[in-house]
Amino acid sequence: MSALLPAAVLLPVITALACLALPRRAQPISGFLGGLASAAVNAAVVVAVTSHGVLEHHMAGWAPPLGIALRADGLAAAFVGLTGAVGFATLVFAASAEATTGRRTGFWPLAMLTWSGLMGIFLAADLFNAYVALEVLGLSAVGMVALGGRGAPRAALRYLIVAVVGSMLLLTAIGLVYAATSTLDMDLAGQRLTAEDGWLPLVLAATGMGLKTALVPMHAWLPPAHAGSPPAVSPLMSALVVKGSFYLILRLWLDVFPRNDAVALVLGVLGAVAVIWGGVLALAQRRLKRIVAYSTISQVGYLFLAFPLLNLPGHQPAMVSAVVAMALAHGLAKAAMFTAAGALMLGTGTDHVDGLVGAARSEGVLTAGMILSAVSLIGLPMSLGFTAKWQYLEVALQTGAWWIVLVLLTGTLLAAGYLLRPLAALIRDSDTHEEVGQAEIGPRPAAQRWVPLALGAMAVGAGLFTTDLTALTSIGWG
Amino acid sequence: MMQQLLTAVPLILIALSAAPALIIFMLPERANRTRVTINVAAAALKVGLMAAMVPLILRTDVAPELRIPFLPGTDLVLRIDSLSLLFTLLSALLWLVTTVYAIGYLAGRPNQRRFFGFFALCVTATVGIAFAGNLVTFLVFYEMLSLVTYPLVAHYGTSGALAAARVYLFYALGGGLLVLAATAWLTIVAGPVEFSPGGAEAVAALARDHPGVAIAIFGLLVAGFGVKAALFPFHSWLPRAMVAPAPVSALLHAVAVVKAGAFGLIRVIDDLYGVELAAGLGVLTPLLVVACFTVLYGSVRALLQDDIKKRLAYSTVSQVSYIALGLSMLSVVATTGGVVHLVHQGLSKITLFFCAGLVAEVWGIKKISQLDGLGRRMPLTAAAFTAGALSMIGIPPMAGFISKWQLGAGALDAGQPWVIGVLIGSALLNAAYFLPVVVRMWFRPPAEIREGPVENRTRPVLEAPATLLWPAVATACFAIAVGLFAGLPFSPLDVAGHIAERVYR
Amino acid sequence: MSPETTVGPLQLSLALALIVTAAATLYSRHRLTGVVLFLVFGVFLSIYWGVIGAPDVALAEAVIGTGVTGALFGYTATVMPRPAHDRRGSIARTIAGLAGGAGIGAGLGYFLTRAAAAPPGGSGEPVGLTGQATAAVPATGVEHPITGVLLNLRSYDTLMEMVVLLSAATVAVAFAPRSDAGSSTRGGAPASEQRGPAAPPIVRGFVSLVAPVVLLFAAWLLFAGSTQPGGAFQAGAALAAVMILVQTSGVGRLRIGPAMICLLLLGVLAFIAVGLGGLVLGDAWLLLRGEHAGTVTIALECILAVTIGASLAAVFLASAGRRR
Amino acid sequence: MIELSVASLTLWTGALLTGLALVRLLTVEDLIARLIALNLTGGGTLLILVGLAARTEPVDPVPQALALTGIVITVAFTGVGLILVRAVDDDERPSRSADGRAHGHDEEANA
Repeated sequence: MSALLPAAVLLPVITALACLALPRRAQPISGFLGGLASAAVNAAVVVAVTSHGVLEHHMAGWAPPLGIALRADGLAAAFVGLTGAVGFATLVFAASAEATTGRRTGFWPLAMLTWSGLMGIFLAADLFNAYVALEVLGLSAVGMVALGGRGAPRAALRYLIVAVVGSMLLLTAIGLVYAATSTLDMDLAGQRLTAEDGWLPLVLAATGMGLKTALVPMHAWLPPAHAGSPPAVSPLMSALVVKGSFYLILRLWLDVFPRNDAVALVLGVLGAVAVIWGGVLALAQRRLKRIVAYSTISQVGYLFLAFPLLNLPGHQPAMVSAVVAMALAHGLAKAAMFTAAGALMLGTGTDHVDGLVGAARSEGVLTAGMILSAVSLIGLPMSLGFTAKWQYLEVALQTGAWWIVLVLLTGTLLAAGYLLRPLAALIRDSDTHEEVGQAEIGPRPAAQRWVPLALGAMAVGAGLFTTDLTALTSIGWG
Repeated sequence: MMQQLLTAVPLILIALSAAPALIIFMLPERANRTRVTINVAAAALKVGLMAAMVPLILRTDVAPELRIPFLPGTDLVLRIDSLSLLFTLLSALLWLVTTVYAIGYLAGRPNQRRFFGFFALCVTATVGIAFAGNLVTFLVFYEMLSLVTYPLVAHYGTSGALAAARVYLFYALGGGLLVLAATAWLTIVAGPVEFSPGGAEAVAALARDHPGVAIAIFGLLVAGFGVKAALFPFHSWLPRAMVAPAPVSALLHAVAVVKAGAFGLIRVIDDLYGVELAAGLGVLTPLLVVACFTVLYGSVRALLQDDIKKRLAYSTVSQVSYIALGLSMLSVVATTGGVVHLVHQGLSKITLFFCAGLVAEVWGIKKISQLDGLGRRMPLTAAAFTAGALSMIGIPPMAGFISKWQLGAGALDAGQPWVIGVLIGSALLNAAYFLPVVVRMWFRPPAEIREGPVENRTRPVLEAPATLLWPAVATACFAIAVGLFAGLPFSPLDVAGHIAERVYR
Repeated sequence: MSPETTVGPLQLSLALALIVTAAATLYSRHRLTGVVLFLVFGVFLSIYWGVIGAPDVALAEAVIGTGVTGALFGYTATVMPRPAHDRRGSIARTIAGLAGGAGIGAGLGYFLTRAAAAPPGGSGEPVGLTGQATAAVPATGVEHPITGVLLNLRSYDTLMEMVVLLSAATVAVAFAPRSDAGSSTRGGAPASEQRGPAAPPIVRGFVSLVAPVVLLFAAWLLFAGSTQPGGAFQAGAALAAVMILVQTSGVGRLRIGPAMICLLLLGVLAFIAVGLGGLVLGDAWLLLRGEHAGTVTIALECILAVTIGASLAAVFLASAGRRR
Repeated sequence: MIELSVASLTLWTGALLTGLALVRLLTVEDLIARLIALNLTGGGTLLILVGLAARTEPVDPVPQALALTGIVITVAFTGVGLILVRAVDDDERPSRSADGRAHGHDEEANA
């Protein structure tokens, strides 16, 4: 059963190899089939974890600390499930038209390599192996961003530099942990690492991963990269790639590094600033994809806002399920919003908000997808975003962290603010005496209309399965 | 077997209003005929089913309940008790009537699919609010109502409509956030709390241990629901939202949205805290003061408006506060008055909005000054408007009189005679802004009105298209009937009395 | 590098040389001087690795870190000789930059040495996994511990590292000069123009003389890897060096065609096949024990070397190939 | 001679190198100079890694393997970086020579 884990990492690589060998016309078919198989393996991993508990596979038969182990507990299974769902949906969207994958060939192999990198991170139980998987993710993500339009290579280069500096900080932290505990396995390192040895690697790793997850002071690189990349790449970037580095710092925080109140507070405060500042910046944007990109910065703020609450031992299990619910909700909803934005951009030729006026009339299904994803991003009831915010609120109120409650509420209003602008434009009828002309949208292929709706519906529907998600997340610990 | 059937009933009723919405969204824009049949059939079926439930619920006191696991620790609870029955019956009946009215009103206009789809979703939310068994479920449908009514308010798509809709959405979301914070706080300090007549013990225990927290939570809840109930500081979205089409103003701002806020207040005061406990905590008197102020303030602002719909909107602001007024007095009679006013105000106000829509649609009249001599041109509409206005003022035997009488008696019973002064004052103000309109309609020579946008309509043998006229007349008759036959069993007054007794068990 | 061996004059001077050349490279005026100084820095770094007792890393730094990277930088800098349009870089800015850099470096160094000084758990047991690793190496069918670790104990790391290279190669294929992109059929610069001006005869002669020698050296590096420093990565990089020499000197002409793409795929495919074999025969992915472990490892190294060479050459062609 | 073990000398050199290169990386405009600074940071980090982790007489093979992997990954990133530098240059070069609106173009490129 545990042999599933390496398969989950290597199957996307095999698909990437197949796509690389085929000419551009044939790549969508092989990519789609490979994506389907990988999604099936992901689902199998999730089912296996729910039924058998923690899975562990010793690569090459060597047990840690010498060899490398792959481990899947509840936390990892949740993210594996997210990657399966969002990854497969985005590949279906990408298969709908060649225009969605940028003007150069190379989307399909790079997308599958990104998928493999993500699996490598989520299932890693070895520190250095997580670093190498992070590099796989980083490099293929840079490659995908570079496939975009005119400004894309420059944005990709900036992203590359950020990715490398972040990874080097992580590498230094890994060196320190190895020096202190002479092991690279996360659990063993966690048992042996003492508090006075642990603070420096924690600071370095947190800074590195904060950089790669675009935490506020280090967020400038994200909007050009996510908004500039092709329509099929943006959802992968915002929904999944950003989660890879966040997952890593969360895993290190829970398993390896001892409790540290100062770093927890700093991350929490930066998260709070990110929620507000990201929201304000998103309000100022006029282009749909940039609004959604800045919304990622704001939503990532929510994820880091959880660290001060994660730091309290009593509330850790509840808070972890809250963070996982928030990450999954953002993943599903953001993928829905970006695919819808991409489809609208391909239809109307522009992603300026005024260019979308009255699009709701001809593209009802697409508008419904955007509305559902907005419901989850804002955190309105029934959606997974709401139940995640509810769990945040509960722990924050129990521990008397009033500033977190305030940030959560203001964040909701800000999200409503910046998401209302594009939605209002969609509903607006321009046949009145308005100066802006009616947007005539070229006919969209079925996949481009139904994928955003499916993802949005999942983001809202998943709210009903919050108790199951909490049960899944607590497998293996907590 | 009976038990399974009963637990399924709430779900069936919600599905009955949600299913048409999904079907309508699937249908293409031009499928008018099928859309009309689906709407009317679903509405009629629902009214029938609710009517059948009435004796079952009231007599055997069984409360069908459905639990769905939702959040760790708290579930989604759908339960039908007598209060939810009253509110659902009202909304089902008025949904049927308004659907007929909307079909006539929007005939030949664009975006009907979107309108009727969200219209049905809005009613689903209202039914959900009525059946909610705990605060979390209530909040879920409360926020859904805010979201679903946004496209209805912004239906015409003009920049003015969008601006009004944006203001409405932010007020509603703000209210929702207050309720969210309060619910989370309450769940933590008092555990998952369910509505139970006369107040929940956990809340009573909380009020004993740390009253400060209980008061703070009460304040947040009342503020959150006060936004939709248009209590004084949070009322300004209501007049601005009059830019919506007439059926939207009629159903939403006379029945669904405003009543959701009032219904929330009833649940919090009667079924969560319990009136005695709330009085003990001393939170009722400030609410009473705010309610009284809103009653007077609404009436005064209504007096100054020349636009028909704006005047009706401010009248709604003041009338809904009657319900809050009734709730915040420690007496069975007052609570009955508050609860029954929920129904009476709904019936009367929807008649007035229908007439306003009729007048605007047939003669293009938007201002009160243009209403001279309407009696001669549109006798039935004028008669319906007069019935609604009299009920608002509270002249016997109309419905309004019954509820105001109850409130007056309740004020005496609760030992707060000054409230009667407020009631009389507001009755006079109501008369001041409604009677001139009635007088203008019946006793003034018809003013010559340049042919408004009406000339493209063939001069109907009746004064207005049937689908618009009969709903208005029907609701007017309901308002009269409810007033006349208030004494009968199963009348709204009787049901309200039944509810009030169980609150003071 | 045992704690007792104190720093001799050689290590100290090398360390100083490293810092000085690094500063010079960073704050050089023109791209070319920057690249050349970078090469000098690479040489010093390779020697330093060798001196402190890490021969494998020294070899890798020399061939990959300095050789191939140097070639990439060198060629790109010459193709785009636009001078670094930094503001003429007043002395004050340079000093400030150096001071800032040294300050941060010193702070980092202070904390790191403090963290490293405290022996773990205070107990006497040796730091790190040296004991366990050397004990386990015989079972891997390879004598040299580094190769044992790379291709058996932590072979999964190496597999993922090959995926990183594959990713780089995919980007290279995506950005290959139009006419070369094997899989895309769009027209582009005619093939002949690709060759570019032929290098002077002296260079062509030298290259055609040196190429086979370097190939031989690469093969030796590969096979030496099982007993002494060497291995697939160093051999692959040497292979790439040969390809780059052949391409730039005009002796042969390489392009990212179906043949090269096939080479790119081979390495990772073989590695996964070995992994699957380990699962089928043994009970864990990448399991490689028993008497034939050594031969399988060597065979795998050969394929890996070819793929690494092809990947680095592809990256060179995509970044340095003449476009217009 | 100052009493300094080889490991801590490696550590100090690595730390100084990383510090210098990081500051330059964040300040320099030219893309190739940035990639060079990136490489130097990589070298510095690997020095730190080996300096920290390898303090036994026969140098601990595991950190050496990690350093080797680090070098290969750095070259992969540098290669992709240079490909992108070339792509950026192609994007901006034709427009500059075509009608000289490179300036306007630059704003749009990094807007």
